[in-house]
Amino acid sequence: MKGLDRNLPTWVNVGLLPLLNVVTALLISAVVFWLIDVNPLEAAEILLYGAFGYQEGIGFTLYYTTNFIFTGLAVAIAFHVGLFNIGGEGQAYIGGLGVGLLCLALDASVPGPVLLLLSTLAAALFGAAWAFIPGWLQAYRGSHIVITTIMFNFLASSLMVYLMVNVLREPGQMAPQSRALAETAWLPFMHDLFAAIGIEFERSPLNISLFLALLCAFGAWVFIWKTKWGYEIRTVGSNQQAAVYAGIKPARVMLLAMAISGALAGFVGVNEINGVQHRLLLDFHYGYGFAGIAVALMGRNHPIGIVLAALLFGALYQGGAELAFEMSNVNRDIVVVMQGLVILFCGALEFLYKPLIANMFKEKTA
Amino acid sequence: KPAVVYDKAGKFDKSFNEAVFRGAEKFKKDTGVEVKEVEPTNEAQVEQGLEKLARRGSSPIVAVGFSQANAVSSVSAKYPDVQFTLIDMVVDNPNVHSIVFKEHEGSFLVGALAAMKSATGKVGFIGGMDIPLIRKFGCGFEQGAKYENPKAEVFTNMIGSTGAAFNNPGKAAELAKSQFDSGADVIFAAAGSSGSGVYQAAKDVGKYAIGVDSNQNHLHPGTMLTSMVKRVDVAAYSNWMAAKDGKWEPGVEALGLAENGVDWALDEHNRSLVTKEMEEKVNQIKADIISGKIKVHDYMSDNSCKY
Amino acid sequence: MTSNALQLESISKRFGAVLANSDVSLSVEQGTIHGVIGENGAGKSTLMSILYGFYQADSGSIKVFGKEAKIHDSQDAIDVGIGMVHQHFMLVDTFTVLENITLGCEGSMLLSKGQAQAREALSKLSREYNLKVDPDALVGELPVGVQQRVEILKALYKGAKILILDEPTGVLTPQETDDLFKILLSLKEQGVTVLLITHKLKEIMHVTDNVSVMRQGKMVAHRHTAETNPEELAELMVGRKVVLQLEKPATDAGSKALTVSNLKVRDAQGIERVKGVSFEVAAGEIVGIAGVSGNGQTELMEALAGMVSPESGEIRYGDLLISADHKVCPSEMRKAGVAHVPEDRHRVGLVTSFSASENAILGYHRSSAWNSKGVLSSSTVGKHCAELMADFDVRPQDPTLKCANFSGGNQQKLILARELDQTPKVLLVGQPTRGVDIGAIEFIHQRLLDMRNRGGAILLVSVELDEILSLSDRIIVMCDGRVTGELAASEADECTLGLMMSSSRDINASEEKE
Amino acid sequence: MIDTLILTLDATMRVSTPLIFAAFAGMFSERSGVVDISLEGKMLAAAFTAAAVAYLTNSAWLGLGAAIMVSVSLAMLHGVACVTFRGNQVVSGVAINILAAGLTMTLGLSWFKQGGQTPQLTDAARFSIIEFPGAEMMRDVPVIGGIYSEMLSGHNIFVYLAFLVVPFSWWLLFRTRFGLRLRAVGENPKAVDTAGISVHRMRYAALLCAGILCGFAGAYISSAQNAQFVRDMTAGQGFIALAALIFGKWRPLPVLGACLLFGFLDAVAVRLQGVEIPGLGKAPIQLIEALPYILTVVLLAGFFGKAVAPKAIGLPYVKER
Ligand SMILES: Nc1ncnc2c1ncn2[C@@H]1O[C@H](COP(=O)(O)OP(=O)(O)OP(=O)(O)O)[C@@H](O)[C@H]1O
Ligand SMILES: Nc1ncnc2c1ncn2[C@@H]1O[C@H](COP(=O)(O)OP(=O)(O)OP(=O)(O)O)[C@@H](O)[C@H]1O
Ligand SMILES: [Mg+2]
Ligand SMILES: [Mg+2]
Repeated sequence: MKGLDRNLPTWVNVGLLPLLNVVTALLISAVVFWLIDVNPLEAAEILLYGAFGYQEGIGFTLYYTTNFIFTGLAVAIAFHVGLFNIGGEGQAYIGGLGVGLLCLALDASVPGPVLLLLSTLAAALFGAAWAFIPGWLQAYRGSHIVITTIMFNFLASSLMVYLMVNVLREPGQMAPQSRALAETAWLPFMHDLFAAIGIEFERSPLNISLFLALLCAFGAWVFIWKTKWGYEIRTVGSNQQAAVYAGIKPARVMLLAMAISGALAGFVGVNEINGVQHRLLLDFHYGYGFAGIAVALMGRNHPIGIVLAALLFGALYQGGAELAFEMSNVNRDIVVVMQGLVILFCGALEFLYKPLIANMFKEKTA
Repeated sequence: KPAVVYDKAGKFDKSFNEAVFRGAEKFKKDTGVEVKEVEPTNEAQVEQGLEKLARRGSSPIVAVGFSQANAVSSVSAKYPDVQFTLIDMVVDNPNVHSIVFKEHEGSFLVGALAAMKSATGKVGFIGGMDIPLIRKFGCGFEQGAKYENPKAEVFTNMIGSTGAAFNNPGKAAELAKSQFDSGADVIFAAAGSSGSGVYQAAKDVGKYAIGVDSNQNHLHPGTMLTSMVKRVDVAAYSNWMAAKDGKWEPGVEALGLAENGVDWALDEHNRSLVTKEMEEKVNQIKADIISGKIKVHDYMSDNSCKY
Repeated sequence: MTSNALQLESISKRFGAVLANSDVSLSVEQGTIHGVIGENGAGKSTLMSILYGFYQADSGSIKVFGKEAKIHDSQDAIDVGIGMVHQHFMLVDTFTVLENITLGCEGSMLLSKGQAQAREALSKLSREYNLKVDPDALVGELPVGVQQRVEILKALYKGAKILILDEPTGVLTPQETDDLFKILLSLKEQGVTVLLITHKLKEIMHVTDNVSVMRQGKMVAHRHTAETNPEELAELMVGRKVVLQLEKPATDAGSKALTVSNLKVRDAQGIERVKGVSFEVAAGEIVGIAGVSGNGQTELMEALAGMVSPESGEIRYGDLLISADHKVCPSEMRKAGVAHVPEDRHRVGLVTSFSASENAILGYHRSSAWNSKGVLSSSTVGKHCAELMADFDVRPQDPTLKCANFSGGNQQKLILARELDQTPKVLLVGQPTRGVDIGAIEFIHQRLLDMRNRGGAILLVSVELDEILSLSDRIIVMCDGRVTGELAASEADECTLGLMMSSSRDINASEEKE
Repeated sequence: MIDTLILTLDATMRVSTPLIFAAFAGMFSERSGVVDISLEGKMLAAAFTAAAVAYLTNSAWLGLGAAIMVSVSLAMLHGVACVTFRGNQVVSGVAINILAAGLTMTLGLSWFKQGGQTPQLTDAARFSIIEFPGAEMMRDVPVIGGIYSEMLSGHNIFVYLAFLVVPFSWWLLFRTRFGLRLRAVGENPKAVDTAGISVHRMRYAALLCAGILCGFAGAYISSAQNAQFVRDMTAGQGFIALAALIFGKWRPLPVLGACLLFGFLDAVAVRLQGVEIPGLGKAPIQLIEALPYILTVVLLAGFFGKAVAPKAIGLPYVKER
């Protein structure tokens, strides 16, 4: 296809093309809506209102955004070292397990701030461990990381169910979930924080782990582009032979990147367990890991882009829920379709419009 | 303004969510009143849905499934004027009506019937996801079979350990075939959508299967021995009706055989499979359970199936 | 006799800002060997790619055997009888010779039928042109020379009457080169027309009938080979008289900076590439390693640079010891004052997707000069890079520009600047002027000599004998992983070196059979 | 004991069938250099289509045909994304998987109003079991009878087809012009291009084969193994097939072996459930369920020999250097 090789201005590559892709994904979603007898315009309106139209909606949107920032960053960091981590799903799950185990063990004895700090560390540690093994297998045994991380997603599921059903379940409780955590293990909700300074904000699951997510995004930016470790990660990701030449050990750097990637995904556990659910339960992680791939791709693996893409996905999730709530013939799976379309057009077909745009530029300059 | 919040399996789970859905449909048909439905996809949306409904003045709000207990307990506390009905779990708030079912009693009945029908003395149970609720079904079934035939052998299998186990008829069919191969000739499936695999397998080899939750006898007349019905639809329906008539009351309702909350299904589709003698015997057992002569152990009471 | 096999009329081709071919015309007589020469980037490969349908010319026409030909893809080229042997072989390593040759013209739907015929046709071709290959050998296991033969056979099998060879001798031993030329001559006898692209004037003089010279995308001259000489051709290529005389003041060889004893190295596939090599390099001395590429120089350099660890033997830089038991990482080497300019700059020496300034610290990125608490100061790095660029005249002088956008010569200068900036005690440098234009060659050579004159030790690996001869104080010849000769530069000439470079071939061949 | 083994092998045949179809689909695709993690999605979409169309037309064969068409369309979408537009092959695969999951549910719900399931298929709309002649009579003959009547006889047509796909694929890949070119494209696309063959066309052809085979796999799952479509009913088999493909080193016989191994494990796991393992007690279902995944990880960790992928796999072909 002509034009795919042409160099285009940065604003086209990171601005115009992704925008066109999102628009295409949404247009095709509109067709799907139309297919199931839903007026796409009406749907769009409800979706937008649900996502940004009122405080609770915004709260939910940002709450989802928090998770997507974590998993999006996770995918991006691995991507920079040249690995495809599609195990964010499992790492988030196990990260939450870390939080849960720690809090269940210590919430009676350790004061709040320390407990929260420890449980954040536990999330990172558990998530990192779950990414480390596939990372190690890739770096030292050459097993395909895409396959192993998928397998580890399944394994995380089995492990969690085993623990929840047989070990951690609250006695007498029907649902496979642990006892509620003591309030010392709760992260402050945003609406409570606002209330404390006298602003009324509707209740939503949004809690201060959003700040952790933004901090992570900033940290990831510094780490990847401003530190020697990030430099090494990018070197390994771009050219392994050059990395060896530069005295970098690719296997170690890969492990480092995978561990960080897993830790970031593990933070989903902080948002979910410390922030929202306040107990350990099944499937709190569901879907965030896979969506993280799309978030990272759309964000061009750059933290700023990831935060924006995470916001888009957060809005899609919350707006989609609103849509399903308001329109009786819209079911919740439509959101999955939209998500698939966004991944398809923003990820796999990211160059769809490049030849076209490249041609337009040629005409202009010629 | 009646409403319902399904659990994460969705309203078409071929199981109790779907039963509630049927109750809602019937209610709509009978009264012409819309029932607002919410299908959450994750934990956060459960509470979001309940709260949104409560805020908009829906009442009573039926919350389906034990996993909504936490959400119901916190939302009901915040909206004391709204009536909540929780199915499959108990929440002790003044504006909550809790409905639980004695699935073990119904399972006991079909277990006994299975043992009567079995020529080999071997019967099977196939559960969906390995969670306490499903074990409760299995435990009741086993007791019933053993009650009828102390030498009966009961095979117990679970399809899987995640929610996906309720959507895996292929695996269910394999498990069923494996049990049939080992000599079982009646299998009770408590596995949501996966159950269809078991029923199909039974039909393919000409052996018997027992349906669950709703009356599934019609699926394969001739090989569906019976169904253990759990009257969630009735419970939900009568709940909305009660509210409509101003008779809604909080409290705990435990529906067993006595209350017609669980039962076994006998209709034209399985009439030919159940002899008069068997029918009488099952009904006798039913009466004995109701009268307390037969004690059915509830798995949930001590998390084990020792009886 | 004078009919033209190929006639190109005013071909032009532009890549963005680069006019790779500008109004190029060329006639090639049937049944001759026609040489095309020119500097790097002169546009030779582009022209050939147009002929073979890889690129479309922006304008111009092509006539093959007098008939206008529209060549849109390789299939069109094959159809009009053009065959091409590429610089990088287009072979499937996991296929047999026969499968490779028949790929694209298998004869029938079923392989078995077509291949039986192909086998026959092939043995006939082999006989006619004296091209011996085992049709059932796996291509990946064949030596390069034989692989090249497979490429030629492939083209002939497809009915090529015109054969294009793009820099075919770069990877061959002198022996293999001789064989190739014999083949080319016998092809000519059979009426095949050969277009030969090469940088080596000797080869042009040796086999071609006619020669065309390209410069900066233009065809600047055509000559009958018999009526020209290397000096004239060189001048035509560069556009001015070429004088490459270096001032090389005598220095006293200082203390030993590098000692290698009985070094053996295996490559990633586990094949022994360096088979027991010993030598020394003293401070203030340039030691050149001559040899055809692929004879273990790459692996030797990698081991010396700490990129792979030796199988056995020892490497000593002053106090720093490297051996199989004592592995040393390239970063430690850099700390010990050993700098390394790798021979393959694209794959090893640079991260082409990084900016120039990021590349300017590759390998030194942990240096405290621009690190504080793990954070790299981009302003310091940028300033550093700007200095390097100014010093080495890297153009364009823009530290933020992506490395891929620098020309090969400028990339090379950037690497040299980076490595020499650390005033290393020892410099390992491979192919320092490969793909670099004449002006830059002069500059680079001068810098290397400067380092030597300051008392640095340099180990130079190059396939260009001229470069070795003009720079080195001492020359070591490597062939098949062994040192086959060592002599002072003053005693060396191309002839003796060439002999040494191929000498141990036969001995090794018999050894390997044991 | 022997009987149990025969029955387990019988189950292995059934369980391996979709794996074989899918793994060979992956073989065509990946041998041509295109990574295909969308096997799962293609199977799922095909399963849905097969059940839906079979229900509506009351013909299993029409269902199969439609399933193949849908699966092929998804394969072509994959091609457009990563052959023509050089998109990332893994991402394209992920997108197709998610899209298939969402679309089957959305359309299923809106068309059949049964919670995304298709209605139960009648026998006519389903592929039925083929009994070999004399299978009933042979049943009581020890061992051979069991093997003949249980293991070999009494499967539906797909099971036999799957075992025919293996030699056929082998023949196609290694004995025909098409196969030679396809393998070459996966190893060195430039060599193919210079030989005057279109790399893109070969890759599309390979994806076409992959689409067709995934169509079979999906149709088998919903209209032969089962008698309806249920959400997410492929349950990760596409990924297991992919693992089998890698474990089998992209070669027909070893891949068949790997599929049978995974199928056998699954069949054994079904029979292992609830069985007391000496010293361990009853193995938790979660562990048994996780076994194939654990095994995959161990196998891929190269403890049983390292797999060498086709050289050009995952790389979009750029004609210009
Ligand atoms: N695909 C391309 N895109 C942009 N520019 C190109 C491309 N191919 C070649 N060029 C430019 O065209 C010019 C001619 O390149 P070409 O490869 O034909 O040179 P050459 O004479 O074969 O050189 P060498 O001796 O190094 O092989 C070079 O300056 C190069 O920059
Ligand atoms: N595909 C391409 N796209 C853009 N620019 C290119 C391309 N290929 C080559 N160039 C540009 O062409 C110039 C020379 O490239 P070329 O590869 O011919 O270098 P060289 O000096 O011949 O080095 P080498 O030693 O690698 O042959 C560089 O400026 C490079 O950026
Ligand atoms: Mg070049
Ligand atoms: Mg060239």
